[in-house]
Amino acid sequence: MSQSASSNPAAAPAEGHAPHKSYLTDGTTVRSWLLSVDHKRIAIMYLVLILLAFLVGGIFALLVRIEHLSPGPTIMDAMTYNRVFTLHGVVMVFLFLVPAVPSIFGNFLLPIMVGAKDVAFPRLNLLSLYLWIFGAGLALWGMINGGADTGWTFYTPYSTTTTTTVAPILVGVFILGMGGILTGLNFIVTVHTMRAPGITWFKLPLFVWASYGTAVVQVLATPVIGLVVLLTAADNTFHIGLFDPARGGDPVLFQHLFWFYSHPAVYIMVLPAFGIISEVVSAFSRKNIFGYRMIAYSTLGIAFVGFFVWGHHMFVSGESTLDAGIFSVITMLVGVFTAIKVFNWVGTVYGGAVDFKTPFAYFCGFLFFVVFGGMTGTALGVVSLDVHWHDTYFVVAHFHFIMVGAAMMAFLAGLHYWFPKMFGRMYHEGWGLTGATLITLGFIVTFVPQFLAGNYGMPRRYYEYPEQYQALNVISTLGALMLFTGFFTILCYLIYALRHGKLATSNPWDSHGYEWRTASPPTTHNFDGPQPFFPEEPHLYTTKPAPEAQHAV
Amino acid sequence: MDFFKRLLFLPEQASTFASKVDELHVFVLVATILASIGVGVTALYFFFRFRRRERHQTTEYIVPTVMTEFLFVSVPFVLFLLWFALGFRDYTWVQTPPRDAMDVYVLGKQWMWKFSYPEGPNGVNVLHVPANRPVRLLMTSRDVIHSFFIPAFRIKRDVIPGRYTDTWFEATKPGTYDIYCTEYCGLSHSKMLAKVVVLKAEEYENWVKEQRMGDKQNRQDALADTTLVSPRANLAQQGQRLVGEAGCLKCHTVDGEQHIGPTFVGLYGREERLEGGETITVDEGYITQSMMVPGEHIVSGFPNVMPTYQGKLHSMETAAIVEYIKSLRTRDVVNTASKGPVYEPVRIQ
Amino acid sequence: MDPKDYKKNVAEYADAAHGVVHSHFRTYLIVFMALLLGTALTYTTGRMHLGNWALVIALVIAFTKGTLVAMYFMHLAEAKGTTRLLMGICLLFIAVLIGYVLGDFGTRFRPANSQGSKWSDLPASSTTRGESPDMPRELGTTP
Amino acid sequence: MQSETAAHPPSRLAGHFASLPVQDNAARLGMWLFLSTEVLLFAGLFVCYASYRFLYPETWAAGSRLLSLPLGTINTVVLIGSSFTVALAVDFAKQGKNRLVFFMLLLTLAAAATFLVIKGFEYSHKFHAGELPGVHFHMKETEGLLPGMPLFFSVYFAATGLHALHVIIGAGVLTWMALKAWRNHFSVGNYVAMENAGLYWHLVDLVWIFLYPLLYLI
Repeated sequence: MSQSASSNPAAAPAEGHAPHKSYLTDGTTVRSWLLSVDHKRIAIMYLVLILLAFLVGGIFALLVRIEHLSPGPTIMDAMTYNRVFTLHGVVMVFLFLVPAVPSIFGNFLLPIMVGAKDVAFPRLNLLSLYLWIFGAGLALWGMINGGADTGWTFYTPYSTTTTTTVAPILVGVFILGMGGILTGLNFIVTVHTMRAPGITWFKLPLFVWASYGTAVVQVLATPVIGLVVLLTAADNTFHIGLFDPARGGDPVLFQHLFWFYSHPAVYIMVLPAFGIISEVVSAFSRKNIFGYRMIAYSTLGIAFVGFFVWGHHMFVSGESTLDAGIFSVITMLVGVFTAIKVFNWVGTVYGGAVDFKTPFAYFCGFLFFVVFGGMTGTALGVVSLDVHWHDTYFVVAHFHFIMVGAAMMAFLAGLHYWFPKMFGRMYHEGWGLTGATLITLGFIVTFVPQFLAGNYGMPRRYYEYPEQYQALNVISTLGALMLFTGFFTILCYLIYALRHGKLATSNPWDSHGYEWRTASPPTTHNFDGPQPFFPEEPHLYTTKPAPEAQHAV
Repeated sequence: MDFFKRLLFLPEQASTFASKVDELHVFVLVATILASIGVGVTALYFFFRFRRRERHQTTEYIVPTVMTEFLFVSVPFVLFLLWFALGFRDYTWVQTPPRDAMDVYVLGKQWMWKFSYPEGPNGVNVLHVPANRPVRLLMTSRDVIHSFFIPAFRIKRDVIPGRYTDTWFEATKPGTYDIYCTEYCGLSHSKMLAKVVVLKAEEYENWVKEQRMGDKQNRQDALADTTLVSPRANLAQQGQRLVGEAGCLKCHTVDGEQHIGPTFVGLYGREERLEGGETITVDEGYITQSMMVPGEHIVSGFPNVMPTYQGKLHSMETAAIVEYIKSLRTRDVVNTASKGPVYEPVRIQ
Repeated sequence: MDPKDYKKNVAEYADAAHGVVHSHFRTYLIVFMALLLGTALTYTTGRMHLGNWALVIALVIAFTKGTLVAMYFMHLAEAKGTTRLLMGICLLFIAVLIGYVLGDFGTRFRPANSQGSKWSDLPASSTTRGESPDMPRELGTTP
Repeated sequence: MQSETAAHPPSRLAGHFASLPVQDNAARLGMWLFLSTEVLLFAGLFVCYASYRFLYPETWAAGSRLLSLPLGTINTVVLIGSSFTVALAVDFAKQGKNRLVFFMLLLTLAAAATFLVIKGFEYSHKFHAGELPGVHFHMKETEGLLPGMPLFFSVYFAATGLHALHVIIGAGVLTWMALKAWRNHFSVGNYVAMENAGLYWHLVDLVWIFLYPLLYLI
């Protein structure tokens, strides 16, 4: 098998040539980037675009927060506010959170981590990038020309009767979904067929497991939302009335179909984040993963069970009591799976040798937030309590804990962990820790008051709010400003590091992950010569003792 | 308990459901806070205890025992199942209104709440209820989905167009509490606020009496406004009343028999042969014309005896009668007041 | 990929290289005939007013036909476990989705279903019947 | 290993794959994953169908009687036949008989065209009868005016429309394969493109096998 690669003339140039160029310098024309099928270049293009989308979404978020400084109108009118929060949701969910980790880190690292030279279908990979651009462009065009005011959930019949431009944004979401499907499909096929000799399923890095689980969810859930947004766009444009109660349609059916995707989508956002954390905690504790198989299985468990719990978004929608009960009890399982992961991460640190670098700092924040955000999520699955919390700021705070506190923190952890691998340079550690501190504190100040406001009864998507909520909102806005400062700091020192950072060695963290066994930055074909052979586990930091001599806790 | 409620910013507790659910509320949130702090502090201790002391420090290979794995799974599982069981118990309770509950009809529309009571009064954006008596809300919407939320009662239910949802509560403390719309419903979503006024039983009776004495015209307007059936069906219902009041039924029947004039049943959409020999399809225009200028097109075989209703019916009433006749297009179209918890309009004395 | 699959593949390719390819013509013909038969059968039973059984029978026949296409035309019968698992999961998800949704409609508060439907006791409003396209929509929203 | 790679032109093996069997397996698995997304795309429509049939059984029964059963049945037979010819085309591609592949694909394309023409007749009839979805619905017959009737036609048009779109895409793919066969592209061991195109076409057929009884018969 290993010989076959070398027998292919296209795969690797003959021995004795000049040292292979890194993927960053192998071709410097714009064309060599835009038409590149190299998974690493595609990942970098995704990185730039998705961070731009994050910036747009972040500005919308800041506008929302500033508007809430006073109970009445502050800086914009109601219509603008409604558009701004919708666009914040749409941009953050569909343009940032869903594609961020899979498209950037997944694309960059997954092939390297399985010892492959590229993903299985490189051209489809490039196509998915262009689908992202096209979908995002269409959605942005819709936002500029009117802008939807429906909330990112597009609930009918509001979304089918509103006069704002919903249809282009829905079609944009559909196209983004197609791009996501292609990425997921690529990952699944890559993991199944392209693992290097020696890498069995249970020797895969946990990030690969997480990306694999995510890809499965992405491939199986996205088509349903694709159909739903198309039908809603058709309803909005041609009034076919499938979800329009005035024509006998059932708006609750829309919610069922919508959440059948959008609940698993939450796991699309957070599962890869769990994968990053597993890598980071093992590398910086310099220790084997405490319960490797439990984490791997719980990843699949979350991916699978995630498809059976969507109804917990609909407890007050007129859904039947029986359905609500079933959905509620299955929701508890997701909590169990997540708890397993958390315990195993903490267990990994036990007996380790912790190097408190920036990625690990993010892991600390992550650990608090994922437990709190996760358990409030399970709490929201408790039917009677959800009646009070549903559609209040409690829900807003909960999912921001998961989306920002967990997914975003893990994204930043991954960005810092793999920054030397991606760009071959080191960022400044002191600034890194400063950024992490700002983000963590800013996050707490922003979202803890929102929990309290929600508990106090403040509904979400309110342009004006009763005065009793003002104090909490002002604190939250201050936190948002702090968070913004944190992101700005990170952006500055990372951009600085791109040019002026210290040159990185191929493995600056002394990590045993497979991706650290290539150059930093990697060459175009990841590994020079034939497909490499990886005999040992990626998270193993000592030679594995015989089973009877293992230290078990 | 009080301390925790203040710590968690729980709103005032003013219904039986609130007192039922608040303990679980506090239990769940305190467990969440303790667990996250517990995990976090353990982790921080580990970070400190197992910090890297030298550059090439090696570590031991540590794996969980079966017992540890079992604990990892079972402890959260049992805790969450407990949450579920307690939560589901209370949920079924709040989903099943007691039989002796008093009904109030709630209509959400952009951007106001209307409340009507079977026994008479109604109100916009203010809901009056007696304390210590179960009140069932039957709710529907005129346009898009709204959600009816009283934080002090801990109840919430979506209000959906074209169908009815219900919820109930039993207020325990007289006072005034906020009602919010929590399902995003457009421009003035955040202004779709209302109040619920909880009165003592006798005060409530007085209030009802006062309302009944209120001027009839007001209530008739309210009737046209607050009706919960779709506006079209309602128009037909008004038409049904009007054909009696205006005297149409002296000459026209609604049971299919031909009388002095053509029967209304199946009239709409029918091809009619006129006196002059030509045919005409009965549509809205023709029916209206027949009311206003009856002699213009006489259906052959019927005498030209119908008086004009020009000036006697205003345009809404004409439209209502047309709608009623349209609703009689086939025999099997149901046009009677619906059974079940459909809203019956305020009775006019 | 697993070494086992790999060996199987190599064997298959070696076969192919030596021109040992088995034609499936007979199988296909039989399946084709069976599909036509199924179509005729479902046409006939569809014509006989069988009430509630009509749906069951039609679905059983459709599933049989679908299975034949998938198993023989699409070679799912010889496919790898992953592929079959994938298709199984798809079917499971569809079943779960339909099951939950119908379960919701069937067991929720009856008036919370569409007016005029079998699961609601309320009569339909005229627009649901599609009576009057000229009727101004009540659902105008933005001012 | 070396011998297999030598048996095929090296250009077919992409640089990042270890060997041809791996590459073909990846293509196959990729196709099946894609098919699963298609299945779930249609699943959404089947859920809409199931929901509204559950809510309005009489309307659905009445609605299916408004469709033309003969045309639907002919279309079913046509699609099943095209599935058969595609299966044969794949079989011939496996044996490297390019002429027969081309011929079979021509038959299939003819069947696809027939299907679309018949569908077009059905649609135009529906347009005239006013049996259109949603606001455009303006049927005259009184027996059809049951609650939820516009929904039946919304589901009908959405399902058959989406399916017809797939027929068109599938026909495009098969045309491409026919061109490949014309150029003697397929050979023993090099047929995975045809196989995947065939899989897609079978899926289109599979969806119709379910749509036919659901829409036309019950």
